[in-house]
Amino acid sequence: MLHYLARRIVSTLPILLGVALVFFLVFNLVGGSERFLYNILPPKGRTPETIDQYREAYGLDRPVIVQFLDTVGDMVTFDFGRSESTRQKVSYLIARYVPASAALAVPAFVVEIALALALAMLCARTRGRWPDRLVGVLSVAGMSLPMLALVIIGQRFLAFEAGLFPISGWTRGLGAIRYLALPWLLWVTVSVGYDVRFFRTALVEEQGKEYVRAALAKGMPRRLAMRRHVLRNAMVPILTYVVIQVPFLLTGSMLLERFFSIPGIGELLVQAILSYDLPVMKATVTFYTLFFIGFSVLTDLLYAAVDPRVRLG
Amino acid sequence: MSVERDTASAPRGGVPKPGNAGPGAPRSAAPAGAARPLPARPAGLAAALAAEAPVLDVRNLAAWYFTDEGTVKAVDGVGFKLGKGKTLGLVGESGCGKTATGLAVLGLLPPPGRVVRGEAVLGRRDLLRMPEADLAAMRGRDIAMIFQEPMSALDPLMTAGEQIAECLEMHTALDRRERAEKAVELLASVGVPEPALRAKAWPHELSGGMRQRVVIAMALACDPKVVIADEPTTALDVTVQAQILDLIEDTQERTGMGVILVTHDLAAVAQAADEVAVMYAGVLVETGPVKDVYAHPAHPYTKALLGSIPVVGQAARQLVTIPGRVPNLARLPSGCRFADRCPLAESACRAVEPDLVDLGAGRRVRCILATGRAAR
Amino acid sequence: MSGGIVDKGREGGASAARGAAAIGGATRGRERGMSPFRLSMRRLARDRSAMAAAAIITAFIATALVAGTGAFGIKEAATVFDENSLDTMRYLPVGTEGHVLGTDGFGRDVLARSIMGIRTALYLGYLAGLMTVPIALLLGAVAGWYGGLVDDAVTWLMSVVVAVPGILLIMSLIQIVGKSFTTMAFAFAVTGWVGLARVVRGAFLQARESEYVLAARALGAGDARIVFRHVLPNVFHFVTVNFVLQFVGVVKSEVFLAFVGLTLVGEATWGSMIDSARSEVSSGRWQNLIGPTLFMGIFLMAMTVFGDSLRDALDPKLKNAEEVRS
Amino acid sequence: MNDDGNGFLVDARGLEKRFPVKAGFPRRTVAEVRAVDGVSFEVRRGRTFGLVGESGCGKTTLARTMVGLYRPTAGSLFFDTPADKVELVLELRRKIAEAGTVRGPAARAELSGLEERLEVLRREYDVYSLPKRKLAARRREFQLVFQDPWGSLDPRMTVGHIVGEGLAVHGIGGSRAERAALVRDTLVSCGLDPDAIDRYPHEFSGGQRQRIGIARALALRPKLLVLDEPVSALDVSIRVQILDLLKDIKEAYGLTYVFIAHDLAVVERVADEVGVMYLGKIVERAARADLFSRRYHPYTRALIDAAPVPDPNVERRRAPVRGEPPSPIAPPPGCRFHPRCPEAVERCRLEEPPLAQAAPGHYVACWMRPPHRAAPGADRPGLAAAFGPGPVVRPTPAPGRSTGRAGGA
Repeated sequence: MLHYLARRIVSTLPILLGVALVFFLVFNLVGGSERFLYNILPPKGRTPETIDQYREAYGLDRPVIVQFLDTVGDMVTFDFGRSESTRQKVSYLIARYVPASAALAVPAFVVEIALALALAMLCARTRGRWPDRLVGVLSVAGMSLPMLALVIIGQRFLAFEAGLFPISGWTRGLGAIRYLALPWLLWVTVSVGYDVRFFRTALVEEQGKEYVRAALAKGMPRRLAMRRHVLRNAMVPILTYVVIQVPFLLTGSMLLERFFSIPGIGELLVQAILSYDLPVMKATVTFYTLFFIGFSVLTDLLYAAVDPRVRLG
Repeated sequence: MSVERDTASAPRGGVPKPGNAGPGAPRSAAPAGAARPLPARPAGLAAALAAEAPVLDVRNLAAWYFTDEGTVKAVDGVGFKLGKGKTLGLVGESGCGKTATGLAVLGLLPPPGRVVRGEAVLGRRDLLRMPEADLAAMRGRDIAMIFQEPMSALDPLMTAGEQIAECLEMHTALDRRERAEKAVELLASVGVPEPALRAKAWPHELSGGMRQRVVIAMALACDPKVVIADEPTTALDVTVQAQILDLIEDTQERTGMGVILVTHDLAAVAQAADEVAVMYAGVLVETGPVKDVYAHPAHPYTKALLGSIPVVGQAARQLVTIPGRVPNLARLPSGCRFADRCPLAESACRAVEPDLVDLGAGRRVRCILATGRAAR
Repeated sequence: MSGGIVDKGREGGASAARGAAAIGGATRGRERGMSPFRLSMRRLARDRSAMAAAAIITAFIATALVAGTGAFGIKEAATVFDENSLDTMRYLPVGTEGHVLGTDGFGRDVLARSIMGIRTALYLGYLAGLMTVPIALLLGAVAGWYGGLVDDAVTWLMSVVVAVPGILLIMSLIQIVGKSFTTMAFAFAVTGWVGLARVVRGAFLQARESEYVLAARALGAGDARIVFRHVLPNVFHFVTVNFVLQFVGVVKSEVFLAFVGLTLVGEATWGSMIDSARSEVSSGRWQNLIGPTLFMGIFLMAMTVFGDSLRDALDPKLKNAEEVRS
Repeated sequence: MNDDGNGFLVDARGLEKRFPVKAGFPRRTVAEVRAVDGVSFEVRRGRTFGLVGESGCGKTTLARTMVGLYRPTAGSLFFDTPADKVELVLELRRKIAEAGTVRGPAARAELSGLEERLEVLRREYDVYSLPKRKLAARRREFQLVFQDPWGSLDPRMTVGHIVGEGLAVHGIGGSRAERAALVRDTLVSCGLDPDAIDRYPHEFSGGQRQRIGIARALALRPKLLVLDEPVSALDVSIRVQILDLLKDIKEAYGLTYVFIAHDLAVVERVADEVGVMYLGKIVERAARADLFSRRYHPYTRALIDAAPVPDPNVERRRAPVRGEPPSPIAPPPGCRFHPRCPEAVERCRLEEPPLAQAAPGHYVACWMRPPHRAAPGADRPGLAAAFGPGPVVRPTPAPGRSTGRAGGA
């Protein structure tokens, strides 16, 4: 098991290297170019001297290889220096902003997946009848509406008009739930449609398998067969899907955090983008990438736990 | 019992439309207008003759698939009786409806297939008109199934032992440990070497023959009265086929279960079955004791089929060629379904579909040429 | 299945011919058979919700095309500031005569702008698809067909692209090249090709081992012939369905980009309209939200429904996987 | 049948095909599937060589290797090669092997000379050593018919394109119209309506699809057809049609067949010579009548005994052997059949028996059979009674096993 984990982690190294290459391309080669810096520096600072200073400050004037190794080094040590705008250490910033993001994304994501699974089970069981069709129509509708519009409408009606939730804001500790409730609700509403459709397909396909029929032939009630055989076997495609969704958590949290003034990584990234705060951008994106890769490794372990055909070691 | 009016009694139009009821419901939704054969058995002499009541009595069963391309009448009026401890060979080529018959009896026909009429009486209860929960309680305990592809019939995420134990879990009060022990016993009884070890094995770790033994152990776990074996040997090698047929025969001797051997292999039926029912394009064309039917096949299809099998050591014998192919079940020809391939067909064969006529001695045949015009 | 072909046996050929006549019925004679593609299209044509969706999509496209020519003054109403309304009448509410969906802060007609938004959506979605498909096809095909090191390299590239948050690539590309619809489409293509490429790779891997490809090889057919004659036609439906799905994704992503301030200011895009509604709803002005959301919702719903039906029609295995077992 | 005395069309020598099993990160070969493990046989012109075996014995791999779909790990396939050239090649090989043991510069020079000569011959005659273009051109001479009539036809091509593809590839038939005429001809020869040319595979039944598959191979007018289980995916009533068709076109086009099947009864009907395969090896090979009457190898015997007889009056024999064929990844040491063999002795576990001549033209790989031991019928009369009469005499049907029954229809 440990051996497998170690090997699996080693196997992510080439991918990490590739990611470093992408970052290097985006941030150093392009991000360090004259035209680019000219574009993003504040108007009054747009002199050749300030650009040179900027470059020097971030080592963008050094040989390409050194810059690349720097990028790799930054990623490995997770040390990206200080924020351009607040002069705080980036690692400190990340550490400070992670909890809010986690508080928003983790429960929302878990509820989203769980709810989607429940609905998909309902659909698979009532295939072709009205509950299935209703959920299907609602899913398509949910998928087709822009998240931003739903967020605006939700905030306006549920928070402002009805006063069910605070309009926006943040606090430390458990009190944050008050502020998170509406974003959670919106998150789940917006994303559950995709999931239901995918899960339903996976479940329906599994449902038609011969071993499900064999289980029924043993006298197993359909509900139990659904849980024990269909759901478990559908877990492999479902897990794969869940991993693929992880990078999109960033998009979701960027929008919701900004909108509801939640001090999370997404908000940090938006601010960094708007002010072209290079160290913070690098750090945030690296954080997400590492998170994603870690999650993939974890999922591989889960595969092995679910499916005996996936061999460990 | 002279003529069992099997198919002719079902009006073509009196079928519930697809879609107005879910796949689970319509088992009981046979058209009110459809005249079914009287369920009451003839009293007196006939009853005395039928000394032993059949364990499974299937009458006038019809199971259709309602597809976008049309209604596929996979099973269109099939009836047979299975005696206690007997084996009935249900033979036919692919697409003749033999598998659908087995699934319909168990209520496991996948959508868009549905049972549109008929009865399957097991222990005085009609399986086709039973609430789902009651049927579930009977499946596995009273009537079980052996599946064709042992690999796909086993859940890849569960050990062999667990899957056998599931059947016990449904129908017995045994606790987890007792079930596991019983599963090992069952594995031993189906001839799996090192059963305790194999009980912990995953399906992908087992060989084809071992898997089929596990599937059989699954079916036998609760000593069912009837086992429907759907092509249990087709996916296996010849040398392993013989082992599996041995196993089914031995088990039957031990437990006295009735077996429906669904197969395309006439040789397997010859050697393992007491009775044979030959299906063609959704209907039975000939039934009777195996020895009689094989010695003197009455239906031209049975005759041709028997003549088309190559046998080792008989290479000099000219094989019979059956021209053409099985008709499309969504667009059946009028008259006898075999007429277009039958070397003896006359114009009368294409006019009216013949009934399944009793020839005496337990034999029935659906052919006007075999029964003579007088019998109609 | 309908065969008018005489399955001639050695004996009883005549009766077999009769049989074929009876079975084949109307399809006999010297007539071309139906290709699987035509069968799919026939299935699609029979699907009522698909046809309804197709009608909506057609109507949207037609409207956008007509509006683009400047007919009915839609283009003008969508872009030209209303000098008169600049001070007092800036926002006309929904339901105003002459402006069914009201006007925005510059006196531009929201309905007209929403219609012009279709053009943007179509342009973006189409362009992104047009750029994605060749990338995905090429990389997926090469990986699946050659396997080995090539496959490893492509798989590695896919893992990297998936691991980097797409939004980063999109945003940086737009920052680098400058805001334009072409850049946006390209950015979507760069991040969006992986899904299709994976499917294509799988299809090629499978096709490489399929018996009909082996058969073509046994006949002596070369790689090019096999790929273009036998394998590519069989990934066609993945491409089509993916195109539709990506279209939906791109149109939705544009809204997000507008939110981050990366869409084209001044152009009539649904994203920028909804984004400006963000600050307007607090003062009770809903037109910029209602218009584009309605248009986008209906359009994308139609696309999704059509995409589903298309997939079912092109690949009946999915829908009727367990059909007819007897 | 018609032995025209033209000698061998196919001469396979020591064919071997192994598939690597790759796993892990980075990927490496962790095991090998020894699908075909040293198979040699010859097929006379105009004859049918039948190959029988259970699943996993390597018969499909052998078929595909024979038509050049797989590159063998070792071995040569001489196709349509004069016998003297084959002999020459074999002799050269022997000499090279001998010369390899001798040291010294002279021997080395001789060795390289021999190798050069061998290489020239191989490049000329060994199918697998042919340069790519030559191989491509020769492909039309040997064609393969697949088992699965569903998977082997491209669903998106018309029958005309499927059958005509080989013609197009090899540039046969010049114009489109000529090619179409050729395709129609071939379709008719295969018992299909020539109008099928514009139809798609999904419009045909399994039997008709198999005819299309045969037509595709036949369109190139090959000399050899390798038939990989051509009837086992078909319904019983269709099988005879296809077997008849194969017989007809064989006569009409002067074909030679390698007929692969798992069903002994079918092979007995079509083959002139039969090879029995077990786990990648041929364990018994003989003329048909010899093989079926002598049944030397215990495995052959088991296969014949296991085949059920469609006659309820014949008492079914109990399963003749235990267990199943082991995995070709890890074949057992010694004789590969020994774990299942009812006659296995110590030697079978340790030493692999060679394929040796047990009787004229009859080769067996078994320590318990001639030439290593006397035939079982000779010293064990009980067995002879149980397994049928001794050599040469054709088996007479057991009493009660009615032969002519149900014959005519």
